Amino acid sequence: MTSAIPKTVIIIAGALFFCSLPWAADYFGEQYLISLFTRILIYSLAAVSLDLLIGYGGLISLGHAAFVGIGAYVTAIFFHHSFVAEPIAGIVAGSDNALLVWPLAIIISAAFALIIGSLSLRTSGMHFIMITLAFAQMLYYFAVGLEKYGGDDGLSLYSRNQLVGMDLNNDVHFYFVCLFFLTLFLFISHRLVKSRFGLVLRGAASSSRRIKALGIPERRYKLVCFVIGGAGAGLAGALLANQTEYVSPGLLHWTLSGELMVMVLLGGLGSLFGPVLGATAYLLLEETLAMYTEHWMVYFGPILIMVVLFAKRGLFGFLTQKE
Amino acid sequence: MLQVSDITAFYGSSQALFGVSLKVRRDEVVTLLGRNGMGKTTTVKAIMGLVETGGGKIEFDAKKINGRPSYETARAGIGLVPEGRQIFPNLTVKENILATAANYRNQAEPYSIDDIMVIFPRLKERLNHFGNQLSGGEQQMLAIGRALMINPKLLILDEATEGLAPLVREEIWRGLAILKEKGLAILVIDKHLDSLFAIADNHYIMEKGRIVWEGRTSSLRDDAEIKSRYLGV
Amino acid sequence: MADYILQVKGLCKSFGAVQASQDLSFGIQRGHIHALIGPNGAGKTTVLNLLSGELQPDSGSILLNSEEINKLPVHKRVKAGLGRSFQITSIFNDLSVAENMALAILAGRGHNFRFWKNAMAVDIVQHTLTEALARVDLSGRAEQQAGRLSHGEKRQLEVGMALVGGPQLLMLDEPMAGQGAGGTVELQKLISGLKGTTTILLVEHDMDVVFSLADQISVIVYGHCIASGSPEEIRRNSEVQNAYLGEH
Amino acid sequence: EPVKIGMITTLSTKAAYLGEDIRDGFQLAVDQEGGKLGGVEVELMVEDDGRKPEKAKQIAERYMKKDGVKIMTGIVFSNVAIAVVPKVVRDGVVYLSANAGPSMLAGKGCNENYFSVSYQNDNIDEVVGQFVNDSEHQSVYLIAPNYPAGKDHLAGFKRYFKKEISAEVYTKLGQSDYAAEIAAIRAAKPDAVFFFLPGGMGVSFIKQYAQAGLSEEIPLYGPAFSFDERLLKAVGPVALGVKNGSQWTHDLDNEANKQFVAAYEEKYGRTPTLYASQGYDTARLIGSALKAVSGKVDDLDAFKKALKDANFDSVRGSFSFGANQHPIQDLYIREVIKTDDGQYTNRTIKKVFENHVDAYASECKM
Amino acid sequence: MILFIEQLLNGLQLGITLFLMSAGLTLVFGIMQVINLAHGSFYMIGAYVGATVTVFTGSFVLGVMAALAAAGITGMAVEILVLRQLYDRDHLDQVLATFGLIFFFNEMTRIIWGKQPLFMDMPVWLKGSIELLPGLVYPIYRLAVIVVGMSVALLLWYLFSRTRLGMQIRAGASNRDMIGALGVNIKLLYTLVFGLGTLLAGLAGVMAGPIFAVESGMGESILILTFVVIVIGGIGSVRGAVVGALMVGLVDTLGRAFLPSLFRTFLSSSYADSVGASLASMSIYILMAAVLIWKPRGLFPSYN
Ligand SMILES: Nc1ncnc2c1ncn2[C@@H]1O[C@H](COP(=O)(O)OP(=O)(O)OP(=O)(O)O)[C@@H](O)[C@H]1O
Ligand SMILES: Nc1ncnc2c1ncn2[C@@H]1O[C@H](COP(=O)(O)OP(=O)(O)OP(=O)(O)O)[C@@H](O)[C@H]1O
Ligand SMILES: [Mg+2]
Ligand SMILES: [Mg+2]
Repeated sequence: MTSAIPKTVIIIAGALFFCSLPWAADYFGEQYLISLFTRILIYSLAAVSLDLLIGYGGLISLGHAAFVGIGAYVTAIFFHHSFVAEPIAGIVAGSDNALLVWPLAIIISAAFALIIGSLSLRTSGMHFIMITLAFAQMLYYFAVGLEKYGGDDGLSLYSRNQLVGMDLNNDVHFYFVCLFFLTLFLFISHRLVKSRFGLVLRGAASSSRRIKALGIPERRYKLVCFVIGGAGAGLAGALLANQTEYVSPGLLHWTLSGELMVMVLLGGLGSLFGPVLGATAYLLLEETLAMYTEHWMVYFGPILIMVVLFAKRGLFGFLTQKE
Repeated sequence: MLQVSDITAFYGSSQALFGVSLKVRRDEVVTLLGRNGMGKTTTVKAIMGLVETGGGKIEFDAKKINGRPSYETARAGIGLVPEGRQIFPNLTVKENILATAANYRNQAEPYSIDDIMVIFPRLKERLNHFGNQLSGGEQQMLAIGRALMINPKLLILDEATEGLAPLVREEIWRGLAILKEKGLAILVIDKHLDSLFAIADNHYIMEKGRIVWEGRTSSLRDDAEIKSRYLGV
Repeated sequence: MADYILQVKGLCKSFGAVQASQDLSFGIQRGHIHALIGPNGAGKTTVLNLLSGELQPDSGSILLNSEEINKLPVHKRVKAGLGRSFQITSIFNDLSVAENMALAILAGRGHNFRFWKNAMAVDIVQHTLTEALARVDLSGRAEQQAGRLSHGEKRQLEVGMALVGGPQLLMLDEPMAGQGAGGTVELQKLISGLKGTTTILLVEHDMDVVFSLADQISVIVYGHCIASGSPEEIRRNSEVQNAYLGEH
Repeated sequence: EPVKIGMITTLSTKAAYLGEDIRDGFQLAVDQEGGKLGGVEVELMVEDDGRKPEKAKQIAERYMKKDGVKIMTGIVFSNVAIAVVPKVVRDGVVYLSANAGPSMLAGKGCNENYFSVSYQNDNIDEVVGQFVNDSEHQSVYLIAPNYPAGKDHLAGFKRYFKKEISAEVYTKLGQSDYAAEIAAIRAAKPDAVFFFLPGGMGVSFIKQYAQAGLSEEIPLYGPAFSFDERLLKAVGPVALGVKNGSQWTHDLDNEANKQFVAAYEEKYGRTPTLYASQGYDTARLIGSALKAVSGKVDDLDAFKKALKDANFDSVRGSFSFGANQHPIQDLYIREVIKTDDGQYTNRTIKKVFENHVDAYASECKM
Repeated sequence: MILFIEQLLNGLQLGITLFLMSAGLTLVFGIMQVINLAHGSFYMIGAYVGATVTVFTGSFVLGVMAALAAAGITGMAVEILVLRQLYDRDHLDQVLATFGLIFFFNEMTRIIWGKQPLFMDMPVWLKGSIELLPGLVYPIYRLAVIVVGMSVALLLWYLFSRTRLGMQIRAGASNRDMIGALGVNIKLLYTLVFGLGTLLAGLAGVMAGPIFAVESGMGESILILTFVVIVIGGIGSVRGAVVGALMVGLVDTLGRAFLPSLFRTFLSSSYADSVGASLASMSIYILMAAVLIWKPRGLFPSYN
């Protein structure tokens, strides 16, 4: 096990890489990398929030995209209404102020997570996977039929949100905003999983029988975890809507949930930093392979399989040689 | 019949066995003793091919069996009652008994499900219950019955009396004595020393993955020093 | 009159055709070690499950400190003072041994919606963890993932976690099982050290342990309580000898 | 320095063949000139968007920032176009649509930098609407997936069909079993059925419709999307005789077309589809403009003006741009036939509209 | 009334078709407890190979046989090369690996067969319709699908509940080591059973060929539906899968057939159409969520 790299080294290297990326991109004249990596940061955020559920809460959700989608749609709908200057449902004024809309996106995603979570947590295991999928698909079809907001065609934003002291339309500014939120969420999650709450959560994931016998109402803890995960995904959704300046029901589709799950697994389940690595590897591979060949999937699929076969705990586990 | 020579075994990167050797002869009852976590079960798993052996050799009926898949070992005639019961929770009692039943070596009088019911009448009342609906002791009975149903030549009992009521336990010891008479070789891991002394011929004591003592019943029974040093009694 | 911490009246539970508890009534005096013995499948674990709330009785009532707890869910009963260990080991396989123990220590102490401070750094954990592990001889295994312990070590942890919670009434389901010959002796000492401070309901097949520890013994056969009394009374009871003890 | 052309198209997913045909059509034009268009050296970059709007956006971003692409084309689907086009045209890229023609980009959202070389989506339905309106059928049963494009296409049909609508049914996007809908059609006894079910949905529907024995009783009509030559291969004989609307057929009698069809068949060994024709036309249009500005695309206004002149021989025959930079073109009704060598294809049976202008042109303020 | 009966029949038939598709998954996912997201790929392989061979030889029967062989053999190869290494790992590793397989197989079919859908026709002897009731004609092929589906259901039920093989498979799902230590060659058994599962997927694919579009990616649309079916019915239960499939078929068909008109009675017509259609699209998911909230382990949990 000579090639093991200490966890902190990887994390510091990652942090340095992400912090210096805009300058590096500038230096090499590859500005488009900034927007690519912004996307990577946002997907990382979503993947980390999913890792909180799967890797720590044992809550294998195949409906996580729903919360990304909700966050994105909240942002887009508020933007749309402020753009056409028409109050939402005739009551609430639209807005393009990030300080207002993003918290709202988080809160509304969290609220949906609360509802979906409290119903879904009656089940467990495979059934939990499927019931979360069911709720996400319902929202997907709802969005497809949402004529007012473009249905399947989606909704364009024409510009990013306003954030005081920042010009989000400037890709570098926006990049650092996303990096900030990812770092913040990672830090919060990191504390969270080590805390008493986190310990209970991991315990509940491991043996729900014992956790109950210790006098802990596990479902409440899992629900809170589900809501926190939903909130993180909601934030990712809000950022994603800004990044692409476009939202569509595709954001709620199970394939995105599946992709997020694959990013988590690829990076390493239950490692928080792993999913960042997973999202980065996934999106970079997808991007670069497609540049070289139209048949990129023929290579992409087997690469994923190789990672499963040869890296026991995902890429992060592979690097740190954690068993 | 069974000869284990100098085997090592690892769990990932941590070594669990450091050169273990032992022998079990025909119609002999041999015990493997030691405190918790010393490597008894690992030795058994190595014999069964459930953990890979790093070095050394395991022979059964003069044929090398390490490196072979566990089903071949079982078919060659080793029956295992694993620790912690490990019955199949999603099969009924009857299915648990029948699923793997076989007479691989065409023995004259193979066990039938009725024989098992005679040994453990309790199970008869539970035939259509799922494994995980049984009480702990019932599961233990099932695990023993299941192992007998493959008609082994060597029976390995890893804490097979755990959770059994005193009467049943006595029954099992008596049963083992009879099996031994019939020519079955038996390797037992158990904590009830007095009962073991009554039927066993040879003993091995393990500590930290090594055999640290071996000898006949007579010498162990009276050696308070060994018993207290390695077994804590 | 004796001070009963727990009273059970007319408890019945059946699984389909199997009558696992039939009109069970008994009481446990505060500070006693009360043993529950009986043949395999007699319904002992079922009684613990009914008391702890994992199973709902078909009829009958359970009084803890003279209050009915029939309707309470598992976790509320724990708050009310019940703690238990399991016959079929039920530890947190994915957590380290130390984390298992820490969780057991923290569980009973205040709520756990604390999101910031490292759980292992909480004062009470710092103070008690080392001793709690030492008590069940797992000090050297603190960092091991619990799922990778040997069977006996898991059993040690199983019992250790039940002991650390500090319940009023501790229910132990075959604590000696899997402990090994030496471990049994140690654990027996440990339990007898709790005598007087913690009330214990002990289910056990090791009769040496039962007769040396118990203040009171109830014998269950086919869901019925066929005898209840002091160890001496039980030892002499011929019905018990036939059904359970044999020549013991 | 060759002029870079960035093609974002769909080469994976179920719809992969659409992008493939657009690309192949386009590539044919480039190859015919030996790597040039309008005498100007071009570099065609092609990338798969996987039918995902955000991925398409990512590619567009890279084309612009990394490769300095000024001309883009290729998007197959309207929703992808809506996500990508407004942004790239704002950033000074000229986008020429070789397929998707969503109403949003034809009307209020029209842009100087955006040209549709294919059609406005509704065109293909309007022509069928007019044709059925002129026929003996009194009532029509409408069916489309439940998403905006589905509604748009039915709206296009209804714009010119003024008789009785027997029912308007919206199905699940991606549905494959149509037994329930077909039973309902049988019970409703309309004179004809008009359906917009692109891709595999259409294949399943037509097959099942025929299997239920309805194709002899109630004739089907639809836009060209379910009747291109590659889908027809999959549908087989059950599509025979079905009439559908299009702006192009391989049998259109003009020199450019004859030459194109022959060259395409020669090069790729298959009959071109309308997507291929659109890709080809797009390339030729670009070529004509490049020629006009002698390859100087930096003078964007001149280049756009040259594009708008549409000074090229379209395989469709007459072709010009309207005020909203969408085609003014003829629209036809075709019929599915089987050729002597056993292939299924279309034959033009009627020109329904001449120099048709789309319905959104008036909303465009440019 | 006839229309209602016909829609009911359509629902049942869709249900059986779904069962046919879920049958292999019941085997692999429900009983072997292997999460195989690439199940749909074998469905697709069945359809592609079936279509190709049918067109080439002109014989539907040969097509079916080739499809079964192709799906079964590919399945076994995948089991040996990939899944076998993953049984004693986290279940989720199977998700990642089989997700990779989807990419691979989808693109492979496009490379081999081209990007457009394939043609597949039904044999002449299954063409046409018969009149079940006066005014109720029904395509013969669909009746054939019902028959095949029912037979597969019976076969599976028999295999799992009545044979030792079935017991061994279930036992292997709960404890691989132990079943091996009791003398069962579980590796081989699992390879064979996995092959049987993918073979059934291939059967479903080739049966679907003449009625649905044969196209790359056709497996994924059906995959989710079949998961829904199995989960509603209760993982591991063949009976559950049948009931689940019928429920999904009925709810989906009746929802599509009658919801919009139901809504039209109290909503404006265009609004009713879109609300009705949206709800109809969601109906099976609503059904699944409702069933799971009511019975968290599905309708027929296999054991508790
Ligand atoms: N969930 C269940 N479903 C059906 N039967 C059950 C269930 N749980 C227990 N039983 C049956 O109830 C009876 C009593 O079981 P219990 O576990 O209480 O026995 P026990 O006295 O603890 O036995 P042991 O000493 O073997 O652990 C047994 O016969 C068992 O098969
Ligand atoms: N799956 C595993 N992964 C890692 N280490 C393991 C695993 N199983 C056992 N070990 C370790 O190997 C050593 C030997 O374990 P083994 O199960 O052989 O002990 P044992 O003598 O049977 O003990 P017991 O009496 O407790 O059953 C122990 O230190 C244990 O922690
Ligand atoms: Mg052991
Ligand atoms: Mg018990």
